Amino acid sequence: MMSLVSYLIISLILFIVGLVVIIARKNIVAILLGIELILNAAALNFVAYSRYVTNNLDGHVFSLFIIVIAAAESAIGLAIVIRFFQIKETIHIDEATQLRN
Amino acid sequence: MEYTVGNIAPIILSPVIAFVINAFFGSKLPRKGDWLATLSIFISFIFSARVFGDFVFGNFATDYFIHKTFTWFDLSYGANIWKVDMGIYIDNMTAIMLTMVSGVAFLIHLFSTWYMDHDEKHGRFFTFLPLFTSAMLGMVISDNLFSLFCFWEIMGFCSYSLIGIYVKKEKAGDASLKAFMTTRVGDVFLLLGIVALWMTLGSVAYVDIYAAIAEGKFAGQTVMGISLATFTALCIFLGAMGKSAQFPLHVWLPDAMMGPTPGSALIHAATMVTAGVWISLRMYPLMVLGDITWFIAVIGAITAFGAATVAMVQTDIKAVLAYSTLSQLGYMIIGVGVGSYNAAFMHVITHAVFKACLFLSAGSIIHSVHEQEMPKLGGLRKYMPYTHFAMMACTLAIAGIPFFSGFVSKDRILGDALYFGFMAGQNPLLAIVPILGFAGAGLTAFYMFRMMFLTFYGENRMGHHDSHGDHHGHGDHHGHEIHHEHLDARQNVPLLILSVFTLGVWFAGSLTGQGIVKVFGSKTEWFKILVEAPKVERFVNHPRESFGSTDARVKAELPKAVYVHQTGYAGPNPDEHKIHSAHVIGAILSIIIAFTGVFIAFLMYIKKSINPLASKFPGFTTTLENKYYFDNFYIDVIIKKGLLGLNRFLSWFDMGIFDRFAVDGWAAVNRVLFKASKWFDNVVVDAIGVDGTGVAVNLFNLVLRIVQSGKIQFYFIMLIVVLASYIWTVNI
Amino acid sequence: MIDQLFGFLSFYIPEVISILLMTTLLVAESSVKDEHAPRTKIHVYTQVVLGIVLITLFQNLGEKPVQIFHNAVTIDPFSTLMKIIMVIGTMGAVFISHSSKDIYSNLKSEFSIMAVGVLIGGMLLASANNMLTFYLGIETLSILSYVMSSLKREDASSTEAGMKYALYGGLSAGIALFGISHLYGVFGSIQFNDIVGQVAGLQGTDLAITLVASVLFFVGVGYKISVFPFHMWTPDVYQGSPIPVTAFFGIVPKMAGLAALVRISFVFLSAGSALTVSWVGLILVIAAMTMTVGNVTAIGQSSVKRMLAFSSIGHVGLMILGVVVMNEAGVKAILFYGLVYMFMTLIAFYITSHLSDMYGSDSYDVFRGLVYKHPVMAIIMAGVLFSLAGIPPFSGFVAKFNIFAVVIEQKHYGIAIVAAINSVIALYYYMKLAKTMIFGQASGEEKVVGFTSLNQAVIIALFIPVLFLGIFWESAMTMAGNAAIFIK
Amino acid sequence: MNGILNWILWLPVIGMVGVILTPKAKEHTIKMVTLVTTSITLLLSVLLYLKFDTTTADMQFVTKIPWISQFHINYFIGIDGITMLMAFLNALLFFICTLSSWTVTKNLKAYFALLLMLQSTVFGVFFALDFFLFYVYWEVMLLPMFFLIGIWGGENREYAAIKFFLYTFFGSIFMLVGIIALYYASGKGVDSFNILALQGGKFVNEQVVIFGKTFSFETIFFWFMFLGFAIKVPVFPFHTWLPHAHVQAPTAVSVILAGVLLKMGTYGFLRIAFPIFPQAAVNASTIIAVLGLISVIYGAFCAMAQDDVKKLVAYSSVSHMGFVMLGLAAMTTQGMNGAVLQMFNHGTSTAMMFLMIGVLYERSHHRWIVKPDGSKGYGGLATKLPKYTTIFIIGMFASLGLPGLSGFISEALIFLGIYQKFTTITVIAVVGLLIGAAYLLWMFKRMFFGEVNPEIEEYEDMNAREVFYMIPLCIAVIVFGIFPSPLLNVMKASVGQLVDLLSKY
Repeated sequence: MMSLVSYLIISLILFIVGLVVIIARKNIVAILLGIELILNAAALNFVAYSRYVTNNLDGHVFSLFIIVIAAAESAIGLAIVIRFFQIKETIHIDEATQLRN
Repeated sequence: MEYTVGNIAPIILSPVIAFVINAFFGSKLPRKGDWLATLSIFISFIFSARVFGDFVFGNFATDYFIHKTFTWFDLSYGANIWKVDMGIYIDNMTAIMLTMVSGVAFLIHLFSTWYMDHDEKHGRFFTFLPLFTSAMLGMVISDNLFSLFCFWEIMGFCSYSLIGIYVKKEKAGDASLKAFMTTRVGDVFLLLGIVALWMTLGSVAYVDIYAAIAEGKFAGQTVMGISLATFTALCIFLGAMGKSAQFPLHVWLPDAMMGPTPGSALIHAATMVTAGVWISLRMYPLMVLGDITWFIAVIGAITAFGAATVAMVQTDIKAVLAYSTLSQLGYMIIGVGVGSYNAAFMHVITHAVFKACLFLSAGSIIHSVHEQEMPKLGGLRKYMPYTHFAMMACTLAIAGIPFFSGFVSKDRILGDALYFGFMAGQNPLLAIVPILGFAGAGLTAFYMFRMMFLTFYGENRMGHHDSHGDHHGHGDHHGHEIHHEHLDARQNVPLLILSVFTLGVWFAGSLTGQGIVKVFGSKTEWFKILVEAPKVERFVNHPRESFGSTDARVKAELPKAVYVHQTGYAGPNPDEHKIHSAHVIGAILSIIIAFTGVFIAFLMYIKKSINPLASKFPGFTTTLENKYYFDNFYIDVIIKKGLLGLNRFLSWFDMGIFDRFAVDGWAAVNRVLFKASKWFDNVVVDAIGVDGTGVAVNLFNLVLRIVQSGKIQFYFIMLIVVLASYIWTVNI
Repeated sequence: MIDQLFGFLSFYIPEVISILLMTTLLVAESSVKDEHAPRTKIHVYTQVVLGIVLITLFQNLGEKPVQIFHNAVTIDPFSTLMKIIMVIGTMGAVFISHSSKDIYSNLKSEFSIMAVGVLIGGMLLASANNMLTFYLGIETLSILSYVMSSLKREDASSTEAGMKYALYGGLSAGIALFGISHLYGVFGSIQFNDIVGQVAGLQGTDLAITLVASVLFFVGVGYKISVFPFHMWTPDVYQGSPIPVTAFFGIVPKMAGLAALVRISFVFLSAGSALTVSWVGLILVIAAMTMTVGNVTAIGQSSVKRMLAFSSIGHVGLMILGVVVMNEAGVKAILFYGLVYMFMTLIAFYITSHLSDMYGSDSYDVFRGLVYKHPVMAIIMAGVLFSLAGIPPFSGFVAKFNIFAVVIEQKHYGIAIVAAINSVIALYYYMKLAKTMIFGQASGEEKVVGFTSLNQAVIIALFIPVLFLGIFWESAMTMAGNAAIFIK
Repeated sequence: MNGILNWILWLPVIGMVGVILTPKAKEHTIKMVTLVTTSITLLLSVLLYLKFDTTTADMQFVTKIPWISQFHINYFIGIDGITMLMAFLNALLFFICTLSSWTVTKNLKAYFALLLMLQSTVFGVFFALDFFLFYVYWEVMLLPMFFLIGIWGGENREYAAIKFFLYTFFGSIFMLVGIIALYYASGKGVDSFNILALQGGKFVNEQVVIFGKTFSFETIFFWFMFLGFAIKVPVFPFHTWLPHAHVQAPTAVSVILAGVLLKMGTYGFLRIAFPIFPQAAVNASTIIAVLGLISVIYGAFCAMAQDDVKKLVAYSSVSHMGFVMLGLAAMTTQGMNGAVLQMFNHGTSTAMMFLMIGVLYERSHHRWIVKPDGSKGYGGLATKLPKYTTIFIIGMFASLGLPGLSGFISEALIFLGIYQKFTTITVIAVVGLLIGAAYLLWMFKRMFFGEVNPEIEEYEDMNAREVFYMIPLCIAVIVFGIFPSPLLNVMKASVGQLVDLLSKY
C-alpha cells in the first residue's frame, strides 16, 4: 500500500541523487541530467501532494508546467553546451575555468 | 594731582605712538625718526616726573596708593559675571620706578642717537626701543598680574628683536632664540601661577591678592598636593628667575649682548632684567606666605657669587658687564629673600643708574675704537677722559665703595643677609647666603677694577696682537689709530648725568623734610621712608575706584610719613638691635672686602706683582671661561639629545607607524580580506581541486572526490553547504 | 467568461504589448536580408513600443490594486512601479546595444528580442500572485538570460558564462521548485492569498517543513538578486557577457527578483509567526554578508565591469535591508533605491561601454585622464560614482538615507553600523576610479568615438534624475509611498 | 532682512555659475568674477555683523522653508554669535584666498568654480539649523576639497585627497546613523531634524541595544557624533590626515582647510554634540580634555621635528586645535569663550602662516627648512625680504601667543577655563605653550637669520597684491589682540547659554 510518505521518500532520493550527480560528475550533459532529476523530484511531490493531501488539480497543473519548462531549459542548456563543445572541443566541466578574478 | 587718564596714559602711550609711526613711516622720516622716539620718551618722563613729584614731595604716607581700573573685556552672561579689568596701581615704589625707567630710557635714547648713527639697523632700533620702554612702564604701572604678564611678554619680544637685530649674524639668531626661549620657560610658569591665583581668588589685582592674604583665603587651598600659596609663589618666582636671569635660567643674559650696546644698556642691564625683582617685590607677601624666601635667597646667592667668578676671567668688556649684571641681580634677589625689602628695591634703582652708565661708557669705547677685547685696549684714560670719569664713578659705585650709591643699597642687603644667615635662627645651612654674598662683593670689586685697569690704564695695546685675546678673534683691528674723542654732547651728556646720580642724591637724607644728611647708610635716607613692604591688612575691602571717579582720600588728611624699620612685612621686628648690629657689621665687612678686591686687582694689573689667576689654576679658569659648561649642558644634552631626539622619534612614529598601520590599517584590512577571498577561490578551490593534496585529503574522502571537479561545481557545493547551514539555523 | 477575460486583459495591456513587440520583432528580424545591416529601424521601433508600454504602465499606476486571471496575477502600484523601472532599464540596455561593439551587428535585434523576453518574465515575476506564476516568471527570466549572456557565440568566455549561468540557474530553480512543492503540500494551495491566512496558525511538522521549504524557496529569488551564498555566478557571468547584457542583468532581473522577494516576504512574514523571526534573522545575516562580500571583493578588481558587478552585489545587500522591516516604509525605500540605482547603473555602463569599445578593454586605465578629453562625461561619471557611494547631493545618498532610516527605525543598530562601514569601503573603490579619471593624465589626446552628441545628450538626460532626485526627492517618495503591496 | 543670510549662502553659487559660463579663454574675467563675488560676500558679512543683535542668544536672520515634508526636513538656516564669527572668518579668508590664487594657471576655470562652491558649502555647514541640511552640506563640502587637493596639489596629492575624503566620510557616516537615530528617538515629530529643538538633554533616559548589549542612548550617539567631529578637528588619534592634506594642498586650500574647515569640527561640538547630549558630554569631558592635551603636546613635538615648513605649520594646527578642545572640555565660561575665540584667532593667524609660506613657495618652489641633503633651504631671508619678514613675524608671534596679538587672549582664557576643572592637565599643557614658541622661533631662526643663502639671491620681496591681501589679516591679528571685545561681545551670549545648559549636568 503506497502512502504519501513513500512518494516523498522517493522524491527526496531523486533530489539527493540529482544533487550528487550535479556535484560529482564532470560531464556537463550529466549535470544537466542531474538538474532534470531534481525537477522531476519536485514534479513527483506535486502530484503526490495533490493526490493525497489537497484534493485539487493545482499540483497536476504545476507538474505539467514543470515538464514543459524542464524541456525548454534543457534545450537551451544543450544548445549552450554544444557551443561550448565547438569552442573547447570538450564537455569536461573543468575546462570552464576561464572566468575568474 | 588727579590721576585721570589724561595724566597717566601719555606715560605709556607716547612711546607706543612713536613705535607705530617709526614702524610704518620710519624709513621716510629724517634720521629714521630717532628724534621722535627720544622725544616720546621725554614726554613720558615728564609725566612720570609729575607722578614722582606728587608722591615723593607730596608728603604722602608710605602706604598711600592710587588704584584705578577700567574693564578690558567682559564675559558676563546672565547669572555668572566675569570680566577682566586693567588698571593702574601707583604707590611710592611705582612713582620712583616710573621716573627711573623713563629717565634712564631717555638718556639711553639720547646716547643711541649718537651711537646708532650710520648703523644699518638705525631705524629698526628706534622702532623697538620705544615699544620696549612703554612696555616696561606699563608693567611698572599695571595694577594686576595679568596685565603685568602682557607687558612682560611684550618686553621679551622687544628684547628678542633687539638681540637679533643684526640678522646677518648667525650667532645673533642663536642668542635671540636662546634669550626668548629661556625666559619663556619662566613665563609659562608665571602664567600658570597667575591662572591659579585668578581662579582661586577671583582676581589677580595686587590689592585683592594682599586682601586675600590678610583674610587668609589661601588657607587649606592646595594645587596638586602643594599648598596654593607655595605653588603660586614658586610659579611666580620661576617667572622672575627667567626674566632676571637667575641661576639656572641665567644662560641667556650673557649672549644677549649680541645686540647694540645701548639696547643692552637699557634692556639687559637697567630695566627689563629687574622686572623679575619687581614682581618678586610686589608679590613679597605671597612669597612669605608661601614660605619660599629662603629658596629665593639661596638662588640669589648662587647667582651673585657664580656670576662674579665667571666675570673675573672675561676679556670682553660687555661680557664682564653682563656677568656683573647677573651678579648684581643676584644681590637684589638675595635682598628679596632675606627680607630687606626697600634695600632690594633701592638696589634696583641704583644698579639701573650705574649699570646703564657702565654700558654706555663701554658703548662709547667700542664705538670710538672699534674694539671690545680688554687685552687689546688699555691706556684709554688720556684719550677718553669723560668716559673714564663716568666709568670710574660707576665702578666705584658697583664695587660698593662708600660715598657711592652701590654701597648704600648693597651693604644693607648684605647686612640683612648677615642677620638672616646667622642671627635669625634659621636653618644653619642658610649661612651660605651671606657668605656667598660677601665673597661675591669682593669679587665684584676685583673684576670691575680689573676691567678699569685693563681698559684705561697701563700702556695702550691697540694695534698689535695680544696672545690672551686672540681666540676671541674679532676681525682685524689694525690701523685703528687712537684719536681723542671728539666731544659729541649726545655721547657724553648722558654719561655725565648718570654718573652724577651714582652719588649725592642717595645721601640727601630725607627729602621729605625730616632728618638731616647722614652718611654710612644711616636709617633715614629718604628712600627708606618711602618704600616698605605692603601691609596686607590695610587692603581688606578697600573701595574700588575706576577712572573718572575722584580719589578716595584727599592728601590733606594723610599722616606724614614716619619711617619704621622692618624686615619682612610682619610689623615692627622684635630683635631690632640684632638687625642693627648686623647692619653695622655688614657695613664694615663689605667696606673691607671691597677694598681688598680693589687692591688685589691693583696688584695684578697695575703693579703686575701677582700674575693673573689663569696661570695659577688653569683648570678652574677654563671651567670659568666655559661658564661652568651650562650652555653645553643645556644645548647639547637637553635640547639636541633630549628634546630634538624625542621630536624626531615622535614624528617618525606619527607618519611611519601610527599613520601607516593604525590609520591606513583599515585599507590594509580590506586588502587582506580581498586577498582572502581571492585565496579562497584560487588556493582552496584549485589546490584542493586540481592536485588532490591538501588538508581535505585526510579529512573526508567523499568531500574530496566531490570537490575534485572544478569551479562551477564548487559553487554548487558552497550553495548546498550554506543552504544546509541555513536550514539548520532556521530550525533551531 | 470570455468577456471577463478581456476585462482582465485591460489591466494586462503592458504585458500584452510587450509580448506583441517580441513576436513582431521576431518577424521583423527574419525579414532582414543583409544580416550585417544596422538594425536602426528595429531599435527605434523597439524603443517606441517600449515607450508606449511605459505610458500604459503609468496609467495603471493610478488604478487601485486588482487580482486577475483567477488571482494568478496581481496588478498593484508596487509591481507597476517595479515594471516601470524594468522597462526603462530595458530601453536603456537596448539603446546601448545599438552602438555597442560588444554585440555583433547580426545579433543586435536578437538582443532586443531577448531583452523584451526577459522583461516579460520580469513583469510576470513582479506581479506573481501564486507559486506557478512565480515559477514561470523566474524561468522565463532565466532561460532567456542564459541565452543573452552567451550571445557572443564565438567568444569562449561568453559561452562559458552562459553555461555557468544555465547550470547554476537550473540548479537553484530546481531547489526552489522542490521547496515550493513542499509548501504546496503544507498549505494545500499555490495561491499566495490562501497561504497568507494560514501562516500564522502553523505548528508542529507543518511548521518544520515550512521553515525548510521556505528557505529552499528563497534560493530561487536569492540567486536572481545574487545575494551572498548564491552570488558566485554573478562576477563570472557579468564579466563574460557583453557589456549591454551586463548592464541589463544589473537592472531588470534584479528588480524583478527584489519585487518577488518583497512580495513573498509579505506573504509569509506579514503575520508574525516563528517564520517571521527566522526569516528576519536570515535576511539580516544575508544582507550583512552580501554587502561585505560585494564591497570587499570589488576593491581589488582591475576590470571596471567586474567592479560594477561586485558593487551591484553590495547595493543589493543594502536594498534587501528594506525587506527586513516588513512595512510600507521599507517598500518605499526599496522602490526609491531601485529607481535611483537603475539610472546610476545605466550611466556607469554607458560610459564604460563606450570606452571599452574604443580601447578594447574595460580596465581602469582606459578611464585615465578622461576629464581632459570629455570633461562633461568625466564629471557625470564622477557624479555617478559619488552617488553610488552615497555622497550628497546625489540621489544615491537619499536612497541610502532611506534604507538607513527604515533600518534604524526598527532599532537594528548593529546592521546599520555594518552598512555604515560598508559604505566607507565602497567609497574607497569608487573614489579610485574617480581618481584615475580626474587626477590622472591621459596618455593621448584622442576623443572617444562613442561619445557622439546623441549619446552624450542621453547620458546627460539620464544624469538629471540622479542629481534632481538627490535634492527634490519629495515627489518620488510620495509616488513610491503610494505603491502599497496588495495581497488579500 | 533675513535675506542677507540667504544671499551670503547662495551668492557664491551664483558666482560659480558665472565662472562656469565664462569661456575658458577669458582667464582674467574668471578671476574678476570670483573676486567680485567673494568681496560682495565679505561686505555682506560685515553688514551682517553690524546688524547682529549681541544681546540675545537666540538664532537670528532665520529662514525656514519646508523641504521634505515626509521627514519634516526643512531648509532652515540662521546664525547665533558663534556662527556669526565663523561666517565672517569664512568670508574674509575666501576673499583673501581669491587674491592669493591669482597666480594659478592650471585649469583656472575649474579651480575658481570649485573654490566658490567650497565657500558656499562651508557657509551652509555653519548656517544650517536643520540636521539633514547640516549633514548634506557637511558631505558636499568634501567634493570640492577632494578635487582641489587632488588636481592642484603637490606630487603626492592623490593619496592625500583620498585620505582626507575617506577619513572625513568615515566619521560622518556614523554621524548620519546618529542623526537618524535622533530623528526616531525624538518621535518623528515636526522638529525631529531641528537641531535647536533637539538640544537640551532630551535623551538622557533612552536606551539602545547594539549587538545584543544595552547602552545609554546618549553615550553611544555622543561618541558617534564625537567620531565625526573629532576627525574634522582633528583630535589626536585621528589627526594624521592633516599633515598629508596640508602638505599636498595648494596654498589657498591649505588656508581654507586650516582656517575654516577645522573649525567645523569644534563648531559641531558646540552646536550639536554638547547641547544635544549634555549628560554624555559632561561624562566625556575628561577624555576630551586628555585627548586635547595629547594633541597639544604631541602636535607641538611633531612640529618641532619637521624640516618641511608647511608640515610644521600643519602640526602646529593640530596643537592649536588641541587648545580649543581643552577649552571645550572645560565647559566653563572662560574656557568656552576662549575656545571660540581661539577658533577665530587660529583662523586668522594660521591663515597668515600658510599664505606667507605660499608666497615663499612661489619664489623658491620648495619648502625645506633643511633640505634632505642637509643643506639649508633658506637662510638670510630677513636681509633679503624685509617686508615679508615683518609680516611673517606678526603672523608667527600671533600664533605663538604673544600678548597684544590675537593668539594670547584666547589661550589665556582657555587656561583659565581648564584650570577650574583639570588642574594637572593645565600644568602639563603649559609645556605646549613652551614648545609652541620653540618650534616656531627655531624655524624662524633657521630660515631668516644668517648670511644670505645664494639660492635666495634673486627672490624679490612681496609685491603690492601680496601685501594687500595680508593687510586685513595683520589688522585682525593686532586689533583683536588688543581689543577682543568686538568678538567676545558677539559670542558670549550664545556661549553663555551653552555653559548654563552644561552646568546643569
